Amino acid sequence: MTPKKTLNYAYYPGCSLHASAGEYDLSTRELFKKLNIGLTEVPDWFCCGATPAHNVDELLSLSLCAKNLELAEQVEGDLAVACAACFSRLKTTQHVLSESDVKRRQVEKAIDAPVPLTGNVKHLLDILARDLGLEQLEQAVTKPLAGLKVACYYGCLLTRPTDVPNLDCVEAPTIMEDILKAAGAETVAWSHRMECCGANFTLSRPGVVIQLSHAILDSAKEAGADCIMVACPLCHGNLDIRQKEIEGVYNTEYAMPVFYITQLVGLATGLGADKLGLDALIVNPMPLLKEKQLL
Amino acid sequence: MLLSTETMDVDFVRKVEALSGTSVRRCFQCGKCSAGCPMATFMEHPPNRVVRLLQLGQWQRILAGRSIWYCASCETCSTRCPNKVHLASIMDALRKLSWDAEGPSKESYVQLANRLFLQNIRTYGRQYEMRLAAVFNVKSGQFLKDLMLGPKLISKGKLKMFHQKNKNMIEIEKIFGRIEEMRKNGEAL
Amino acid sequence: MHHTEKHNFEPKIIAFVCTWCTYAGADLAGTSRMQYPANVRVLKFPCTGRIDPVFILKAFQQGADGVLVSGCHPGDCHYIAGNFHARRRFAAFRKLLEFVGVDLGRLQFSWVSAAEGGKWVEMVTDLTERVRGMGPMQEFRELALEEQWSGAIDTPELREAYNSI
Amino acid sequence: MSRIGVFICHCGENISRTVDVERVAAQVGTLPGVAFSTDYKYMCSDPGQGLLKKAIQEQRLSHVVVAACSPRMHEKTFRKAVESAGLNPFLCEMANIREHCSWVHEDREEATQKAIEIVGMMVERVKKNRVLPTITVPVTKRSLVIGGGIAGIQAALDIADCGHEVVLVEREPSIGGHMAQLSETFPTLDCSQCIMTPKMVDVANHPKIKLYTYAEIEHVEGYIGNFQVTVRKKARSVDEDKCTGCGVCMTKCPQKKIPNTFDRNLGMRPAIYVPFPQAVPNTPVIDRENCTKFKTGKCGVCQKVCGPGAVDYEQEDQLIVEPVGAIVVATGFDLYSIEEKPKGSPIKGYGEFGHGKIPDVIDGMTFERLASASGPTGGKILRPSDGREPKQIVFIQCVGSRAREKGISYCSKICCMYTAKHTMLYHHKVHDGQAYVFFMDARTPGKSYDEFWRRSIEEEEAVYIRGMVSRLYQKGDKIVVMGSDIAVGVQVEIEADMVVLATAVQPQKGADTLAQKLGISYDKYHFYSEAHAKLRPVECATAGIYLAGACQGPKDIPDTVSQASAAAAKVMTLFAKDKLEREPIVAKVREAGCVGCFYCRKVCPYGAVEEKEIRDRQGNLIKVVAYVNPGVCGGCGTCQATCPSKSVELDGYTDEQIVAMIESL
Repeated sequence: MTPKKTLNYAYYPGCSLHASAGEYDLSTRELFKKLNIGLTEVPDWFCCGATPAHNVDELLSLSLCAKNLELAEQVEGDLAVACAACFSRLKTTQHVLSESDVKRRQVEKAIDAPVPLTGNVKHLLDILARDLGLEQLEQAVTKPLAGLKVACYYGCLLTRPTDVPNLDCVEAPTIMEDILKAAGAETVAWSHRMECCGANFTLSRPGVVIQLSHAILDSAKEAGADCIMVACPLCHGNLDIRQKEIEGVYNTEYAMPVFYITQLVGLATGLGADKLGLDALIVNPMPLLKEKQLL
Repeated sequence: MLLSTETMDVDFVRKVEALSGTSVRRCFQCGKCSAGCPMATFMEHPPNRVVRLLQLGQWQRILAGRSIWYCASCETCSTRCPNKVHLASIMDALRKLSWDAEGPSKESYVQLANRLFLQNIRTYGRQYEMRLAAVFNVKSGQFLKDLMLGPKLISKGKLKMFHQKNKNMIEIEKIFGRIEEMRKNGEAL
Repeated sequence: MHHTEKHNFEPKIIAFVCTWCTYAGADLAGTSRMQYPANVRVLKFPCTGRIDPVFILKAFQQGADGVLVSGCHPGDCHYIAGNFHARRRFAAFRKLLEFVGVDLGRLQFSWVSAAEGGKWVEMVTDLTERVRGMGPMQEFRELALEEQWSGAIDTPELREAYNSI
Repeated sequence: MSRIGVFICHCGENISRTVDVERVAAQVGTLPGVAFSTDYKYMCSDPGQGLLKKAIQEQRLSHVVVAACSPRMHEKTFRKAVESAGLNPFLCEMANIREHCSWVHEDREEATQKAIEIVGMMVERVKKNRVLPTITVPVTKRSLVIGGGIAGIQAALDIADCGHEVVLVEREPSIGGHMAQLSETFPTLDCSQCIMTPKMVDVANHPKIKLYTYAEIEHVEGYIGNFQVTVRKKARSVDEDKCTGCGVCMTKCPQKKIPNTFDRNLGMRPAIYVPFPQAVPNTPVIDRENCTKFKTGKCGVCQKVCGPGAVDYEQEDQLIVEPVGAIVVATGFDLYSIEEKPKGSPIKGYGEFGHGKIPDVIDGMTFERLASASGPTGGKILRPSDGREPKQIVFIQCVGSRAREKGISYCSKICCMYTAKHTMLYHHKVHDGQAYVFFMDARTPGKSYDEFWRRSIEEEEAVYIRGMVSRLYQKGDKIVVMGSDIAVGVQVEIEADMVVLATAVQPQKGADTLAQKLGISYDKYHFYSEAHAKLRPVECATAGIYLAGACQGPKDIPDTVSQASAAAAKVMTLFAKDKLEREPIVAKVREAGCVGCFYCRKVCPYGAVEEKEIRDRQGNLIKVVAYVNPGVCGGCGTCQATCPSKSVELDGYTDEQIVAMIESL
């Protein structure tokens, strides 16, 4: 199934996809290959600074992102970003620097180059739902995820704040649900899809993470979801890697697999478990996938 | 609290406004930020009170506490503020100014994690999670923290034993250097 | 208590004001018995929108050393929007005047409401002092002569050329 | 040659203390054209005016300058005096040597010199003054009232009771407006319908009121005293003269599942309907969009059952031209909704409150319908989702209002009070229920208002929480309210059965298009602008058009009724004269010079500039020039300063007059 138009992107994986979220990177590359979308990794990209940088040093954060935007100019095509935090930082940088001349001049001095403010920065969701289009996506689906009840988790940074990422409605986004519906899955309505998981504190204050992520897992379970789907390695880290720990603290059991969007869409397009890095998930998804006859 | 032109530090407020690009005076204390803040229960001053203290020029009271370090940067406050006060940016500015004032806060773990994160960028260009976690545990004296997670993550290939070094490392060092230079010359806050 | 000292140069200031705000503001300065230099002569207009920039030129030509234009605050115009038109017009006019070489220090635009007697006094005093420091306005008096010269069609050649157009 | 008389006033000692009045009189007397000059102790006094009149007649004066106080003080006085002496009043000018001279200077020499110059300036000016005839326009003593809510009804009744004919135009099928929807009203808790419906009936029965319902303003032409208004009377499909209001058509209509907008969609109505039982007129209308007959051509039940044969499917819109002299605009308000707004809209909805998709999150007006004895629940407070009685109810104030993020910065003024009322009504009806109110500040200025609010807390046991709500979400059959109490500094979570939002007051939909038809101005929210915020609060800057009620800004009922009566009084003031006199300070076009660029029309704040065709004797068009309608011109003179060919002139402030003043200096 080839898309009518050829799509090619510069690709900014971000640090996590080269480490703890390797399966997100793998499944992204495999899915895009399958969908005939070109991805060329930006050479020698840097860390975007993520939350810790803008937390204490906005100028540094803006400069790091600006440098990455400049590096991305070398590769043709819009910039595709997988990680919600990187996406948020790059978009914020463009927004802040186009609003403030003072800050733009400071950043240009820091990176010793003009900042490209007009280049399109796109999250994978945007590429799948809009550039490729839901219709094309639906056509690429060979193994619909029938019967799988998914809780789509947006977290904080994909849509907030107003007018910055402009990915979807800040309070009631549907882009993840739209994609999953195209992949044949069922999505559940649940209350905590945009509540914070506390990613910033995963290292320093794991207690915070456990409390916040517990509420999210609880809400997904209450809504009758079989699994959660995310589009951010940090959310994934908290909901998947720490799930066992949370179960222990609250004396409960979720056994709620947490997939990356590319893994679920990949499954629907017929990619195998090995190409999606399903074995790298901490909460074992195999029983669920077998039960739903998706593998 | 004694209020006078001497005890209200307006200059500090102006600095916050310059850094954050948002007005502090505009806040009319509706409390919507505090209502939706996922971290409010961890803070001694809920978000609206942080702004209120700032309006009164009482920055010492803010910086001495934990509140700013317990902000998760989730942007819920900024998104829902009826008055377009970008509170998340104010929080960023306050943390920056706290560091400039040698960090008088009670909260040290979050600050430590932030410091190590930035050091990692300066040294390696990218994050190196294994080292970040290990050094954090050593420095914070929590040697056994998350010990149970380690082997599992390594077996799943999630913690790389070797870091990826960036070929353009000189560039990163230059950016850090130029920013320091600009600050020294008073060209940036 | 106001200036009893005598100066070598007493500038002539002409003020073009609207009747609803600034004229009333000047009246209020009077009823409040505020004091200010006697150099200003006030010309009343219905609205700043009525003030043609030509009047300003004319004033300078007639020997004014400083000109003040003042009306209602933007948004408060008695005639809905006259002062907005005036503001646009004078913004362009200032540039023109600057281009011609008039020191813009001699020309002041401002908004004085009917409640701002104090502001009126302050403004008149400041402008008078400032213009006093700048000395008499010379440029336009010469211009007046020039204009008369170019205006007259007093030679047969000129008359012929004029008629042929 | 002019014979100018100059009269210098001492104003007791107010002028003469610092100004040497005799010297001024002597000096000015030598000016060319001055035939007479004198000074007198009190020019404005009876003897002073007598002196003036005597001098005019004895000295055969052609113009007069009175040097005294500010013209804002006594210009009218002296012009009247001059007129009574047989001169045109506009040949008299005042030189202000008090406020602008004697009171603000101490130095006698300086002040005297300045006074001489001021008087000299006015002498030069007055020489150029022309005789200006007073402009009179006839007045059509009928008035149009747009909008049949409480504001329009009040204004119409007041004007009609004064004996003048009123044309009342209402967009909906019945008059009554929002007030007819309310349950009880603050601060007295009297039943809204009980006080409203008699007034509606009065309108219907008033011999001087011509009522058009289900009608809109199509077109407005003319100016003060002489408007021509075209009214579009939409096809009702029921002949008002034949219909007896028996209601059989409504009971027999097979299509009964149309949401009743009057009941905020809580109940259903048939396709042929009256909005509510007390409607005036009590003539049904066919909702053509939802009627089976109009959609498919099959049905026609209502026509068959109608005894008098009033149902008429062929009826068409009618255009009616009404000549009126004054217009009262009373189009009222609309409620903001939290629903998602179209992309690019300056007003945004509330995604955090569910974009209006949570069924038991309702707005204040819906609560009014629930609480109304004639409402869809018969006055019982029941949840729209399952019809159960809510035991925990949360009210949230300032939804949309004071929220610049959502596109509205203003306070809607009435919500604090009606929410307090709602908590009371709730407590009266659900004794074991608990009401919570999230608020920022309670704004209760008004007679007995604050006491009313306090009563809702102290006696009716509403729990007021100072803080806002971040988010609402459905959890089972409850609505989770995530709020905060900033006094305590804690987050507050309430699992509510029902949530009532005090949504913002906005101008009526289409307020801007109506304003454009009328030529009146409006603010960025589309509230209509009054001529002066303090001193002319019910008049538009466009002469002959008056404002009443919430179309000008959020208002409660007492304020609305007061303003409506005030607007009516303004109309009656206008109608008190047969002809309208106005100051002749108006712009005139010199047609020979006008090139028809119409820059003047672009800058005219009053829309007074019209096109005029100049034709030769054969009737061939020579050119189109500007014409300033003297009835509409406000006299600001912006056109004159703008005109590139100097072909328009403002009487009383001509270039000649002003240049003469400048040249005198």
